[in-house]
This record gives sequence, C-alpha cells and structure tokens, in this order.
Amino acid sequence: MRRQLPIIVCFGFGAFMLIQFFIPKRSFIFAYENVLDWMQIIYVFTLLVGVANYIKINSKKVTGKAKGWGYNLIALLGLFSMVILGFAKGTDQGSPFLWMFNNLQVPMQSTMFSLLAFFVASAAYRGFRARTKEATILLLSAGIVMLGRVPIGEMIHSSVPDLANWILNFPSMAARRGILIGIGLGTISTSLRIILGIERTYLGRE
Amino acid sequence: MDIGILTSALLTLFIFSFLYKDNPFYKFAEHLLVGISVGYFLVIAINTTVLPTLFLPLFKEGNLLYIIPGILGFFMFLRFFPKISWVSRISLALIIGAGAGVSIPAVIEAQIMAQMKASMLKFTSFDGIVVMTALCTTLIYFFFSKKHTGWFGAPAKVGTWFLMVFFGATFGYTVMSRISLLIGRLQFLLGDFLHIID
Amino acid sequence: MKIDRRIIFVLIAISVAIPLIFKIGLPNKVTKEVKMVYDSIEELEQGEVVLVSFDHEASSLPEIKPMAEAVLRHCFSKNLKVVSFALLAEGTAIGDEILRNVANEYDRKYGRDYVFLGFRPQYTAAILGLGEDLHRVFPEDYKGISTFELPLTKEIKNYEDISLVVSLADGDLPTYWINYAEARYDQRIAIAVTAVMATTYYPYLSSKQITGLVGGLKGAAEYEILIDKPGMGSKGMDAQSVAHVVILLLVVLGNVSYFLSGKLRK
Amino acid sequence: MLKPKKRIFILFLLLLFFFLLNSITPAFAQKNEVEELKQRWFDPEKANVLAGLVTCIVLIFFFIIYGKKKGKLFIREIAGLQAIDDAIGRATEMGKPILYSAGLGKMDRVATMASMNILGTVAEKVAEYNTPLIFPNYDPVVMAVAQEVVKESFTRAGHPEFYNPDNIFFVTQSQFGYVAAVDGIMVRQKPATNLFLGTFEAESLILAETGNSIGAIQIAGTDSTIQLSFFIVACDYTLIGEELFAASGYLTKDPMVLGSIKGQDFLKILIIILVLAGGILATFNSEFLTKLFP
Repeated sequence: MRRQLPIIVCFGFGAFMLIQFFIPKRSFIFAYENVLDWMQIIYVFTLLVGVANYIKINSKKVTGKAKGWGYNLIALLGLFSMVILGFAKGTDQGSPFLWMFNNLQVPMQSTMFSLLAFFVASAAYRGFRARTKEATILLLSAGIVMLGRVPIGEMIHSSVPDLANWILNFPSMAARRGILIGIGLGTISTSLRIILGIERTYLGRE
Repeated sequence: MDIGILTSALLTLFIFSFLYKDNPFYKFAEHLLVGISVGYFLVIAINTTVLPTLFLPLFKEGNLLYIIPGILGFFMFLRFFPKISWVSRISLALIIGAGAGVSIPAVIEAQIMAQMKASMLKFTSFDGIVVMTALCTTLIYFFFSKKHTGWFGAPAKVGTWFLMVFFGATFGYTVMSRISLLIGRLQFLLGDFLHIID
Repeated sequence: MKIDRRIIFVLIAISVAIPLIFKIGLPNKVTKEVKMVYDSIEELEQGEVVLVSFDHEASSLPEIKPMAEAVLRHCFSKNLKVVSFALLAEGTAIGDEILRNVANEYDRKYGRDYVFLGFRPQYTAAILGLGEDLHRVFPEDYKGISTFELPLTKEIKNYEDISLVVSLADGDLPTYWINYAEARYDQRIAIAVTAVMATTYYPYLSSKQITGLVGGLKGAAEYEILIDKPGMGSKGMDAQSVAHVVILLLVVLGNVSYFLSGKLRK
Repeated sequence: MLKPKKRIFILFLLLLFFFLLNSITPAFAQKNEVEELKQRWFDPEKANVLAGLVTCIVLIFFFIIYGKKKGKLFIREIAGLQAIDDAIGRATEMGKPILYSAGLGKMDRVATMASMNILGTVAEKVAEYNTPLIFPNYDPVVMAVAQEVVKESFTRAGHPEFYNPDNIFFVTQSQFGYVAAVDGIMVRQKPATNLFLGTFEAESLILAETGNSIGAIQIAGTDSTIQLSFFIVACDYTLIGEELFAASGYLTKDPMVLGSIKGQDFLKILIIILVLAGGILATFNSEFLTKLFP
C-alpha cells in the first residue's frame, strides 16, 4: 500500500496527461484543466511546507541559543513582520508591506546578485588560460562576444559586433541545440520511467 | 533624506562588505534578507493562490471537486510526522507523474522536433553547414554506446570544440549581465543616495 | 601570477563607477533581434491586447526594469491594451509598480487600458490554463476585483484574444511559454531576458518560435533608441563598455603571465 | 513496477471517472470549428507529435526490455565519473570531509533525480572509509529523499553506524541565503572535494569560486546550460547536460536505465539522419521533410 499507492497515482495521472495532449474532446479538456488546478494547489502546499520547515529550524536555534542564534532571530523577525504587515495592512500601493519589499528586499537581493560582477571578473582572470586547444576556443569565443556586445567593440572594428552576433546565432546556437536535444531525450526517457514506476527515487529508496 | 533610500543604501553597503570578507554586517543583512523574502513569499502565495484558487471555489462557489486538491495539499504537511509521512508521497506522486506526462509531448514538439526542423538548412550556405555540423557533432559527443576512439573520435572531438564556443559565448554574454547588475546598484548609490549623478 | 582577488574587485568597482560619473557617450547600434520585438509590437492595431508577464526575481531588477519600461512605453504609446501578471512571486510587486508608473505617464486607465492580475505559481499549469480560460486561472485581479467585471479582461477568453505575449524573464520561464503556449496554442511570443539568459534563446529565434529577443541592458538601450526615449539602458552603456575592456585586459594579463612563467620554467 | 493488466485497469478507471465528470458538466454551445473539434477523439494537427512520441516510446521500451533480458549493456566511461572516485580517495587520505550539493532543483527535476542516484553510489564509497559527507539542502523534500538514500547506502556498505542524519540538513529556500550558508561551510570545514550535481542557477559561480579559493577538487554536473559555462571555467570536471543523466545510469548499473540510455542513443542517430536528409532536401528546395515537422 505505502509503495503501491503513490506508484498507481503517478501512473494514472502521468498516463492521462500524456494521452490527453492528442485528444481535443471536451471532457478531456475539462479533466485536464482540473488536474492543472490540482497541481497548482498541491505545489503551493509543498512550498508552504518549506516555509514551515524554515520557521521550525530557526526557532529551534533561537530557543536552544545555538551559535549565532541572534541572526536566526533577525530572520524570524523579518519573516513575521512581513507576514503581520501583509495580512493586517494589505499589500497595496503605499502599504508598509510594499515599503519593506521595495526598500529592504529589492536592494539587498539585487546587491547580492551584483556581487557576481566581481566574481565573474576574478573567474575570468583565473580560468581563461590558453592551456589547451579547447581552452583557447573557449577564451576566444568569450572575448569576441564580450567585445561585440558593447558599443566599444564597434569602435575597434566595425565587424566585431557582426562576428559576435554570428557566433551567437550559428555555432553557439547549434551547439546549445545539441545540448538541448540531448537533455530533451533524457527528460523523455526519465519521464517514461517515472510514469511506469521504474524510476522512483523521488519516493526515497526504502 | 528619505528614510527608504537611507535604509536601502545602508543594506546595499552591508552586502558589498562581503567582498572584503565575511563579517557581522553582512551576516545581519543576509539573515534579514532570507527572513523577509520568505515572509513576502508567504503573503503573496496565500493572497494570490490559496485564497482565490482553492478557498474561493471551495467555500464561496461550493465546488466540491476542490476538496481533492485541498486534501492532497494538506497531505504534504504530514511530512512532519514520521509515522504517516509516507502519505505525502501520494501528493508528490501526483505532481511528479502529471508533470512527467505533460512534459513528454511538449518536449518532443518544442525541444526536439521544432529544433530539428529549424536545423534543416541548405548545404549551399556556409551558415547552414556550420549549424548542421555543430548540431550533429555535439549529438555525437553525447553518444554513450560507443567509445570516443577511432573514426568515431573525430566528430566527437569537433563536437567538444563547438561546445566550447557555446560555453565561451555564454560566459561572455553573462559577464555583460553581471556588470549590468552592478551598474544598477551603483546608479542607485551614486544617484539616489549620494546625488553625484542624475 | 597570483593577484589578490580584492584588487580585481576594486578595479571592477572603479571601472563601473567612473564612466557613470563622467559620461563618454559611446554610440550604440540596434540589433536585428531587438528590432524584431519592436516590429511585432509596432504592427499591432490600436486596441489589441498584449500580455506582459513578469517572470523574474527581485535580484535582476537592474536589467529587467529598463527593458520592461521600454516595452511598456511602446505599448501604451501605440494605444495597445496591456494585461499583466507574474509567474514568479517576486515579480508581483515589481510588475504592479512598473506597470502603474508607465501607465500613468501615458494617462492610461486601470481596468480599461491595463490590468494587473497578480501571481500564479506552478507556471506550467498557469500557462496551459490560459490557453483554455483566463478567468479560471485568474478569477480575480491583484486587487481582488473579479476579472469578469473589469472591462478589459471581460472580453478576453484565452490566447485567441491575445495578440502577443512578452515574457520578461531572468530564468528559463520563456522555455515554458514556448513549450506550452507557442507549441500548443500557436501563441506569438516575444521575450525580454537578462543578458545571461539571452544565448539560451537564440535557437528559438532562428526556429521562429519567438518573434524577437531583447537581451539585458544593451537590449534595453537599443529599444530606447527605437522608441526614441532614452532611459536607464542608455545611461549604463558606457560603464558596460569600460568594464568589459577591463575584464578582457585582465584575461590578457593572466595569459601573458601564464606563458611567461611557462617559458621561464623551460 | 506495476503489472500491465493492473495498469490498463487503472487507466480504464480513470477514463471512466472523467467521463462521469463530463456527464455532470453543463453542455457548451457548439458554434464554430473549435467546438466541433472538441467532439473528436484525435486532433489531426498533432499527428506528427504522435509519430515522434511513438518512435521515442518504441525505441526506449525496446531497449529497456532488451536491457532487462541481456542484463549488462555497454556504456562508455564518462570522464567526470572516474574523477569522483579519485576525489573521494583524496578526501579520505587527507582526512577531510566531502561536500555535496544538489543545487536549487526540486524533486520533480530530472537532474535532481539523477543527482540522488549518484549520491547513493558516492555515499556507499564514503561509508567504507568513514569520510564525512556534508550535504546542505535547498529543498525540504529533496533533503528527506537524500537522507533515505544515504542511510540505505551506508547500510548496504555494511556501516549503518557511520550514518549521521545531521550531516544532511535543510538550509533555506532562498537562493542567496543558501549560497551564503554553503560558502560558510566551505570556509570553515575546508572540504577536500566538492560535488555540485543538480540544477544550479546564478549561485554556481559563487560556489565554484569559493570552492576554488579553499583548494578543493570540484566536480560539477548540471542540466542548466548557462551554468555549465561557469562550471567549465571554475571546476576540475564537469558533466554536461545529458552526461549527468547518463552518469546516474552508469553508476546504478540498473539494466533498465542503461537500456533507456541506449534507446536515447538510437534516437540521436535518427535525429542526425533526419536533419541531414532534411538539409539535403532543402538544398534542392524540397520541403517534403520540413513540412512534416511542427
């Protein structure tokens, strides 16, 4: 039962969603719409479980006075102030919830992300060495695209942007297409194995 | 000065301080960020999804069909109770199964067949030859049933060259994206905060 | 030669900050893929509906905002109707605000000229659902008004009433738009993505599964040229150029020292 | 696996259920073509996708059954995989831990499943030497699965007593919060080996750069094409896209999985032949093949 039931559910819904793609019948569309709704709702719940887990772990650290528990307290304060403000005062324009989002979350998050500008520079300095033929190709292609995508590339030579665009549009695009098709085939065969219950890692091995 | 701008500027600087090394200011900002983002997500998810797509049809419109996803969703919370945590696998199985079922025809159509069609180019054009060579050799690189030696090794090798062109181009393009993000932050610090630029 | 990472960090900060303060004014050229997005909006008739989807997180705002503003300005100046929502939670508040601000610039009225429908997780289901019935996926807008009551959404059933979808994304969400909305419902899709994601979508451009592509700050700057309204994109282009050159010089320096040290060892 | 009879029965039940649903839903007005189509059992415009689907299913199934019968199928070595063995050995010699990360993927991602399969093999080897395996998680469901996988592997290796559930833990569902935590672990515990296998996003470079600064051997594998370019630059070995999926089959040695990899290979040959044929026809201005594709 414990093992069979999930596999049965997985097979039933997987097989149905697969065949309904080809069947335009009204009843099938209706059923399909319902399944889509269900997926959406269940998915939100899995995310809510993640949130519950997060609160649980942080409060455990705070109450247990684990090392650096002050930081966990800050995280919890941030979380609950957003939740309380959001539900008490709404999320409309001018609400404190939105103020917190715009003045705390957005700047911090985009700054976090902008740290990558620095890391990308140090990785380029360290990693781009023409050690082998492959590494040289990598280096050249990166250099041309970097130059070709900014106005200064054109000032060096008028064909630099065109060359960069050509690389993006043809060889690079086709290689990515190769990777994509490979991943696509892998996805199809894994999905088939999932539907058939051969691949069931997601259930945990028992 | 606007309190909002001051707060954002301070937090921006806290996070930049990580570039020097890990420090309490950074840790403060990091935890605050995680907490706030989880809180934001919770509010938005409940307001815009749980309420209108589950509670509205179930309680206002009385559509009893929605009891099913409601119960399946609730099952996910049983993960916290080890004895009955297996029940949550049913819900998980539905998402994963249905997701797998939807993805198969979609991948075949958009990721494989449409891409194949777009690659069927004329052999008389240089670009066409490049595209077809690159596609075929990378696919050969991903061939697992045969060792990449002998006659089979050469196209696989060419495939790796094209892969390197792709990786290089992507890296180059990404550098651009990351610098843009930094420009955005510095525009804020120098403009909105310090008023050095307009 | 090993340079302390922090020296590189300082170099990058300087190379971005200086051109922002002292403008150089390097010229910019419009590329084909950006022009294609512009054209696909330009060819729409007054009153047609464009769906703008905010499929990104707060972190990529510096790139998304200039692109979103440019595209929305184009839509509103052409008198097109805009239906908008977010498929990632963090795009919600951002999308709402950007949309409202640009709409106000053009005196557009909420509910009649534009609507914001809020956020839907599980994008696969949401994108597919829109092919059948918009009112089912979004019974209410972001403010909680029924979509049957808003004059704009009242008229829209599914993709058949939507002329173009523009996905503003920093991840692989456009792939879902292509796999589901384009492939299954023949919906026309244009995308505006962060530069890092742009290479991902070139295959779809040549296979004509998307009608065009705006890539990052540079793309935004180009779009601003096309609609003749300089904005945040154009302002950042000098800094972008200088930073790229500095990184390339670092790479050259790295290689020179690598080969020199190799020779010395011999 | 379910028995075929049972499977058909379930499918039948499901269809019945939806038909019943259909009978209680209000009838729609039938006006135009779309409505007419909604009476039909097959959408003729999707015939080409059906043909593609049937080809995929037939080939993959054939090789799954073939694999099951034959027991052992040949799969070439994958460079990054050999490196995993060496990297585990190195960590053991140095007496340092191994850091494992499955990235940001949820359990329904193919890459995450592949990662869990590889984790099983890694854990088995690690158990023999009692090298600590640290695995910070982004997703609570993935964490639960990973704990079960590792526990089972330790038992199989004959050392269930070495298994420590506290080493496989949930961090946060925030991308950069997760990165910051993993970075912290790297800087403090200095693992000798980092394994990044799964779905990664922008954080890939931060992880790989920090790992590099502590001198760890790094092996990465992902299906996110963009992040591959960073891993290639910053890591010692990288499993590219499908290689990651194949690696999990290679390690588990499950004949059915290996069989499906063979099936994929044959599909690739078919794709190459079709693309080239299409190219030749296009050269002579024939649209015979391209017309058949969506």
